[in-house]
Amino acid sequence: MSTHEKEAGATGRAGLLRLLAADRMATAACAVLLLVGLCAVLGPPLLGDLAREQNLRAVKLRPFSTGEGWEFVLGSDSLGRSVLARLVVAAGTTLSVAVPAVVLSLLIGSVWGMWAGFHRGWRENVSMRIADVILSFPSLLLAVVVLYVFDPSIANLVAVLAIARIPVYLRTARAESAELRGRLFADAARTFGSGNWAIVRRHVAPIVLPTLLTVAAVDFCFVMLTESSLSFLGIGIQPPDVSWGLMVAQGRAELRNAWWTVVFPGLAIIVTTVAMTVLANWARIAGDPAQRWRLTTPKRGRTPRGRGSVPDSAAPPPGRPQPQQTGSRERTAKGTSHGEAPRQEQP
Amino acid sequence: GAAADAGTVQIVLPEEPPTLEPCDASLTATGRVVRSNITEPLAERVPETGELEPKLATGWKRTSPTTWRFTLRKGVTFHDGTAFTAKDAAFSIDRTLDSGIECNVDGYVFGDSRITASAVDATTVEVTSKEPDPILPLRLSFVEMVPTSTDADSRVREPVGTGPYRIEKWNQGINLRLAQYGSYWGKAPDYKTALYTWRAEGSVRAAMVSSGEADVAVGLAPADGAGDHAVEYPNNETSYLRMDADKPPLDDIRVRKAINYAIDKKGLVASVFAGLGKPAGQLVPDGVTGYNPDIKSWPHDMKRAKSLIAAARADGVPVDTKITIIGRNGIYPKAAETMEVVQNELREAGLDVKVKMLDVNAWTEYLLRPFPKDAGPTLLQAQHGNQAGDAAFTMEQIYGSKGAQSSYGTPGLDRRIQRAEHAAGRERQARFAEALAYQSKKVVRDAVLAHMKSIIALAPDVSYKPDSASGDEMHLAEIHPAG
Amino acid sequence: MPDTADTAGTAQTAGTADTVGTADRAGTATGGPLLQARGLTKTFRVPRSASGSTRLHALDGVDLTVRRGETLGLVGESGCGKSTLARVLLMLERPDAGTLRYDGVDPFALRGRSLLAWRRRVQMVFQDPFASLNPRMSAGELIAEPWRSHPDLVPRAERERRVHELLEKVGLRAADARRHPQEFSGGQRQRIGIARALALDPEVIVCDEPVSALDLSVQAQVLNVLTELQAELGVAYVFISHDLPVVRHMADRVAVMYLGRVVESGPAEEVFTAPRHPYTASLLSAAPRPPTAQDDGPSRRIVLFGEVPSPTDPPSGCRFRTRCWKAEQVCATAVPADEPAPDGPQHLAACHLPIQPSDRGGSRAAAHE
Amino acid sequence: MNGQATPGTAAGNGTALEVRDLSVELSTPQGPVRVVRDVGFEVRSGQTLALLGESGCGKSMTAQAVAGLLDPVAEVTDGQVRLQGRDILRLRRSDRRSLAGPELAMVFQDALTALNPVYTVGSQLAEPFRIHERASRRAAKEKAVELMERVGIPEPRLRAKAFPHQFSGGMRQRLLIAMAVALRPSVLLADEPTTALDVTVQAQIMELLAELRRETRMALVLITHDLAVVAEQADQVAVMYSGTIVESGPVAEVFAAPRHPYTRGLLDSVPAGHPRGSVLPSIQGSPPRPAAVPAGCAFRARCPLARDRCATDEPPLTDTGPGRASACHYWKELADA
Amino acid sequence: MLTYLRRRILSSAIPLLVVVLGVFFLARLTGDPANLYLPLSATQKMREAFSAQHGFDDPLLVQFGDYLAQLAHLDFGESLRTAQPAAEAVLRAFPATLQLAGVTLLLAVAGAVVVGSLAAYRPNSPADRIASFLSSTAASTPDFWFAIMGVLVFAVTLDWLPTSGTVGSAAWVLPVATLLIRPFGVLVQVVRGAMVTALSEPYIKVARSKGAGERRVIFKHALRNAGAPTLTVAGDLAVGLINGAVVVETIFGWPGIGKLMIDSILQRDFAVLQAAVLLTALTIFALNLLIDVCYVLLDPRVRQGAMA
Ligand SMILES: Nc1ncnc2c1ncn2[C@@H]1O[C@H](COP(=O)(O)OP(=O)(O)OP(=O)(O)O)[C@@H](O)[C@H]1O
Ligand SMILES: Nc1ncnc2c1ncn2[C@@H]1O[C@H](COP(=O)(O)OP(=O)(O)OP(=O)(O)O)[C@@H](O)[C@H]1O
Ligand SMILES: [Mg+2]
Ligand SMILES: [Mg+2]
Repeated sequence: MSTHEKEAGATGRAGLLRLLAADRMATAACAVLLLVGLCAVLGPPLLGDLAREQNLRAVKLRPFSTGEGWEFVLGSDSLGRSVLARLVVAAGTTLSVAVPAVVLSLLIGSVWGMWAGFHRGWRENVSMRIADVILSFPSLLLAVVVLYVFDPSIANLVAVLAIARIPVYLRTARAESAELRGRLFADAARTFGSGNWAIVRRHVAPIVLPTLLTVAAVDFCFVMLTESSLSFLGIGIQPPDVSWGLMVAQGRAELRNAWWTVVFPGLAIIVTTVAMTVLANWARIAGDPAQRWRLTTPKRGRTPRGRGSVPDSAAPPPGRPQPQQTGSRERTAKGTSHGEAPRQEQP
Repeated sequence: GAAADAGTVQIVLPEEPPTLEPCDASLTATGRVVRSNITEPLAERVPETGELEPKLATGWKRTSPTTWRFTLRKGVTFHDGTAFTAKDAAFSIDRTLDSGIECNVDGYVFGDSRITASAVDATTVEVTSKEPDPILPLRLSFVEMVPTSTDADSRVREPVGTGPYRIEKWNQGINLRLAQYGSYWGKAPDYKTALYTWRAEGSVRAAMVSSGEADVAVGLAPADGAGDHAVEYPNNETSYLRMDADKPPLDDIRVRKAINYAIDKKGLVASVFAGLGKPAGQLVPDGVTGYNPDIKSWPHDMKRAKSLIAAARADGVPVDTKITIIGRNGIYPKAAETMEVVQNELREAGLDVKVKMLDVNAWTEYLLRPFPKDAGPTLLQAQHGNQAGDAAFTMEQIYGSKGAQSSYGTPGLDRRIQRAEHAAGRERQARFAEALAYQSKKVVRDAVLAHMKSIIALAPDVSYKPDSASGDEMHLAEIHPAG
Repeated sequence: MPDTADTAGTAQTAGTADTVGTADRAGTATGGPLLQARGLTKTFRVPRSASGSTRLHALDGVDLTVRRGETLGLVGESGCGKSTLARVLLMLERPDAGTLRYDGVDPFALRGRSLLAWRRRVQMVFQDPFASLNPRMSAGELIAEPWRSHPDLVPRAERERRVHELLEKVGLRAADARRHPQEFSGGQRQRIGIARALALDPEVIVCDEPVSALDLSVQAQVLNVLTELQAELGVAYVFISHDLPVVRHMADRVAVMYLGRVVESGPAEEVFTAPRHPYTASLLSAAPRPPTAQDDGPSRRIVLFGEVPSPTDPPSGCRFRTRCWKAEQVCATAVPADEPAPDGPQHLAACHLPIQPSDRGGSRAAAHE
Repeated sequence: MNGQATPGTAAGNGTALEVRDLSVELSTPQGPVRVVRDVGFEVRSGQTLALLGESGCGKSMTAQAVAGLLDPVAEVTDGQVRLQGRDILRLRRSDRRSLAGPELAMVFQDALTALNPVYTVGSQLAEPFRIHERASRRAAKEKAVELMERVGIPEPRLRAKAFPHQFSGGMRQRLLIAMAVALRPSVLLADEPTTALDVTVQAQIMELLAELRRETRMALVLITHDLAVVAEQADQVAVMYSGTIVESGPVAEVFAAPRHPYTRGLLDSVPAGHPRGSVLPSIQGSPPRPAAVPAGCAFRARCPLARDRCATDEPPLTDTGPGRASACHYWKELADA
Repeated sequence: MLTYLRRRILSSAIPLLVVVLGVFFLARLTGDPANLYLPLSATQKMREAFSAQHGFDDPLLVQFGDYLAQLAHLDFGESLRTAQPAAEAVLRAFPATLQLAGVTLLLAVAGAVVVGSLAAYRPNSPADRIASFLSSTAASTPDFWFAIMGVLVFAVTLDWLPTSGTVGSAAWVLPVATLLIRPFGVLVQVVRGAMVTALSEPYIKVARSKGAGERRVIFKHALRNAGAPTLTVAGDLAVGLINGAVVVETIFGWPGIGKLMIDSILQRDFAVLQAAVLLTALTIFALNLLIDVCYVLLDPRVRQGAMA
């Protein structure tokens, strides 16, 4: 009884934390993201001035050289600013662009996609063609238009980035929801009189979103790099504000003689993205009760042998989804997930 | 590099010439391939001396205030075998200045001046301008000679010229090969062929020289890592910040002066430009007619800057108004960083400054009249290159109160410019120098930063001495195998 | 809420096996059948088949009556349209033709509130306990899900208690509310499905093969739950299964389907002991003898030859004729009408050449080779 | 189940498959779990052994262990599997692979997903010939068509070009059987071949298997939880509970007089034979999770006969008569009842 | 199938028109090209002449009408920058992009199939974990880093490869490698996921029970079933490649459509931009169609749905 009480408790917040702690990679990823978040929040007020402080007499200090003070452990850039401080401060700007952009495109794309996939028919067709249009439209043109027609600002930058990425989520969400709408549990919900949106919210979204989350994780990196290339047009981040993408792009010329001005921000992008990917994959598994067991690491001696009536039933083999025939020309649900999509036999 | 042995010099450019149309030769990308390699003008300016030297004309004479007469070289043939005559010369001038093809050179060197050319005899051309023009031959040195068979109504991509090289093959997007023209009138250059390629990334251009894939790489920045192959040369360009001197607080000369004092030009050149440049006090470099050796770069004096601003503030000048630096990415290496440095210094001096880095076209909106409305007081990051070597090409445009790139002018300055433009010879030099001095003392519309330098990378087996014109024209004939 | 309680009350008085057994066909005992379907037809668009047809006839003029508190067994082989019929009864599919009356009301005409109210009265237990429960939701959430669409039915504060009640009613424990479907065995999941169907206090539950995914000992548990609930709450069941002993155990009346049509219907005992349609007879004979069964059916097996015809190109006349050992000319030309059996007016068979009680022995011999 | 009682008569007497002390462990997050515990049985050529037991008791695991087709998470930890006297668990992988098909074949539980959806059934049926007989594509196809005809698929030549989803469940199951018997194996393991199907199709399939068995003297291990099928088809029965065999013997005898309370419970819960609508006897509770099998008798928590001893001593499978065995301390009470 | 194709092609016509329309009008919102094409000191008269010459002085709708009329005659206008027919520039650049994209995609898919399959073969094994980690790192590596480092290491320091250019097969190595890295990383993850799923399907066991060797099991039985998700993602990646590999084209001097498109946006070279977008949009639409057809070829179950 108590064992299963414990397991049931795994859905609670404490349980999730325990699950997280059990997966070393996910814990590390979480720590990385927490650190990034902390930098984003505390960085600008604490290190903002340091990050802007130029010293034209101490430019391009090598990293890890001692005697320059802690702020120069990662070296200094071509204006003699602390790379470390800039890295920390840039986290805030980076996140303030990338997170809204990714979240917006994720939200709009997934809601739209789920709606389109759920209703099928013309709504689906029109949506897919719109996605095609956006995909084949150069997003740079959009950026330039924004620059000319509107005020260049972070909000507009976010809008441009978000619009350009909507199709990715739209297509995935549509494919998944087209498949899910035919599932028996959606039918079951109909027999209670649930409306379409209620079904999408309760049954489609919780299954589609984790997959989209893994897509979003990889997209994060894409958005960060695109952001930097757009700042060259003059929309978005402007000096002395700084983002990782901008640091990477500006330092690009320095790769030969001051590698640290490029490599560290680049690493920041990679590490953050990888952490997000790892965490998204973890969340996908943790959010799926059928997969959750994978996350509990083996703990010897936990099996309560000899205990009387262990009420837990042997979990029967999982229901095998029947090949979907209707509408199967649509891309498979798992299709667009950029991560693993294990649907294995499991106890 | 294995390249030179085969009689080919390989040159890597930052971009492909959009066209080789000779009348667009004032476009850097076109000019540095075309000028004096494929086509030639009547006369050519020597960058070191500033003198005009005969090219396809052997001599010229001012026959009236508005008329010049050019005597043409004999025995010159075009690449198609036809002889170069006065008809061709007159045709070329008309085609450039008076046809529907919107020649870039037209706007660039001639502006509003209307000019007609006619062949007097086979070797004499007479050129008439509406207004007296003392530097007409200099202007004409930008007109490349093409045969009359050239299409007069539309641009040609691959011109026929008289130069030492003719176009052998242009694989668009990939490379451009020039071959020696056997019947060239002058001395045959060393290399049989020249192969141009283009790479947008500076570090790749530098790497190509390092790895022996190219003999000459153009337009490098210090960070591109050309190492031992790097050769620095002053490129005729001067970087400056243009101030909106009619908008508060920039309408107060104390603020403008403060800005000049606040910017540490020496430090900027030493660190951001990596020594590639020379702190400057005026828009034209040495060698240009009108250059004033007495104008020195403003000293870095933060205390003065602060006190000037304090004084202005005391007089009710709204020095707290937000000033926007309009920057242009890539205008010179580390453009954004430069503006960050400036911003930093101006803030220290007590001004509220923000930076906006734009792309070329958006930036051009701020550069040229009519300026965007509601922009507030701006400082425009700009750079000026005087290819022609005469301050006339600078002053009117940039400092005249109606100049296309001018944000502000004074009647006093206008008058001085006018007078200088009509003068010739020494007087011309003196008057322009005076106008420049007046600008820098009384008007202070700019914060001039530095006379810029550029880097060219040369493989060990070629020798070439870049000069101030090398950024805009690169004479293949001046490239020689080393040793 | 009060309205549901009322109907449930009426059902209770009417819903005993005895009354149903003797009640006449029109169901006059309680003033009309609870659910009545007439001529339900449903076709699906499918890829062009060999013969060029693009319509699959899943249901073809199905008549059905369910009375309060009774269990109607529905049997037939795979693909004959049982699930489709169930889905039509639940308004998950709209029939192409035919009428459906629920207490005299056509549910397809309902909109808005009245539709929502109707949804409460009819519920379904799905064939597949794996696919019909959203794996992301816990048992408690699953059972409470109907109330999210009918928030007035059970006050929010009451819900947890009510979930526990329902869980216990179907033989699970209150603590199970926090577990997820995959932590349950198939039988337990099916019970969650049943509890969920009960959450809205329905009058009819359509059970689509509720036990076919289960093994014997669990099957017995689930069947027991269903029987108890009927006795307790008076719900009526439409009990779909291809397992004849199970249907026989559960149903008051049975209807046998073949290729989208009901070929035989009547009181369970009559149909099972004296099948009149050859298909019913073959179905009964094909079932393996359970080890403990009394020997009351035909002892020799009728093995049908040939495949079930495709529902895209159903045979003309009697649908069963292609596999029927008794088929004659007339079977190909005329669609047989429902004929009552001589000994039971409620026992109907749609056959031109129904099996007479006398010729049962002979037909078996003929059928076997 | 003669072999169980009198070992040694094996090979000569046509024993096709003999399994001894087979144990299978699953590696799970909670550590290794034994899902099959010391299972042993024997089948003779031409005979049918039914492996009976409820869902999750380890029937499929046993069969897959015998066939060498366990998932990577599972592993045979102990025991022998003798095919025609050869212990195949000790063979090299490639040798073992060469037996798969011609000697030992398996029909899988789930006909709907056991065929590869993206290849024609013809090519899938031809695969055994391609692999083992190195037949040409054409020849293998030809044989595949013959096979399809053999298992009663109309118009086999045409249907060979069709894909699995174009077949009904019954037909797919027949295709799977055809594939398994393609090379006339001496032993066929059939894992719930008819559970997914309805009675008429089930009857057809059972008929087919019986025919094959008669013709090729194939030994059949039939896994099922359907008592009726066992009663009709099998010669011997072995009842599994929670990973181990709890009772075995000739079908008729076991069904007539079960000697294990679990068998007894199963037989009781068949609806037929109980009055309509009556409460069916059922075994209370559910089997223990494989990861938490209690000490002593695994069935004890649900057993009407359970006493103290059951909590401590695990009852071994002991002979209870000629060819019969039971793993209950108190089997005698049942036998006497 | 044919009706399906016809319907798809027809239904793509309107979006294509939308793209053309959108690019046309949006491009014209981005400022006056005269600033870029005339010298800084150009006079107002010259500006007017410029506008008149290129038809920019007409009302927008008239301009669009003219453009459509031109299009109907397959005239895509003339480049402002090079004074060449826009179609010529675009058609010159496009094959270069297609070749590069094709080779890259081929390698990425092939590589990802091998690596992803092997990783999926033993899920959670050390090899799998390493593959997963490396692939997600690869998927988030800034490509120009990789490019410039590649040039420095392989061309300058080691002198194994040319720095850039398009001449000779060695010149392909660095551009392809740069372009490959992200798609490869993404695809490995997708293939791995799909293969884990496919390898756990019952038909895999059936294949083994027939005596099939592991290679046959993985690459014949499982792989094709893992095809659909791989195809979807590969398709999305291909769209990105068709839209141009700007970084690679810029750094390695690869004369492709991506840089052409960016340049034409930055240079307000409307005709070239329009032609380039039209061509890439056409290609993308065709690609999507091709992918749908591939689904059908890959999975017969889809065939049925597609033709219904
Ligand atoms: N949505 C659909 N589209 C096309 N055909 C369908 C659809 N739903 C059902 N069918 C077909 O209708 C027929 C009847 O199907 P139905 O599911 O009602 O059968 P069933 O009697 O419930 O079978 P089973 O015992 O296998 O559950 C079958 O041939 C099936 O293939
Ligand atoms: N891949 C797996 N990973 C973990 N546990 C598994 C796996 N496969 C099976 N099991 C567990 O092993 C036990 C035995 O499973 P097995 O498939 O042999 O049962 P079975 O008797 O065949 O059941 P059924 O009648 O449902 O087919 C079950 O408890 C099952 O949950
Ligand atoms: Mg059904
Ligand atoms: Mg099994």
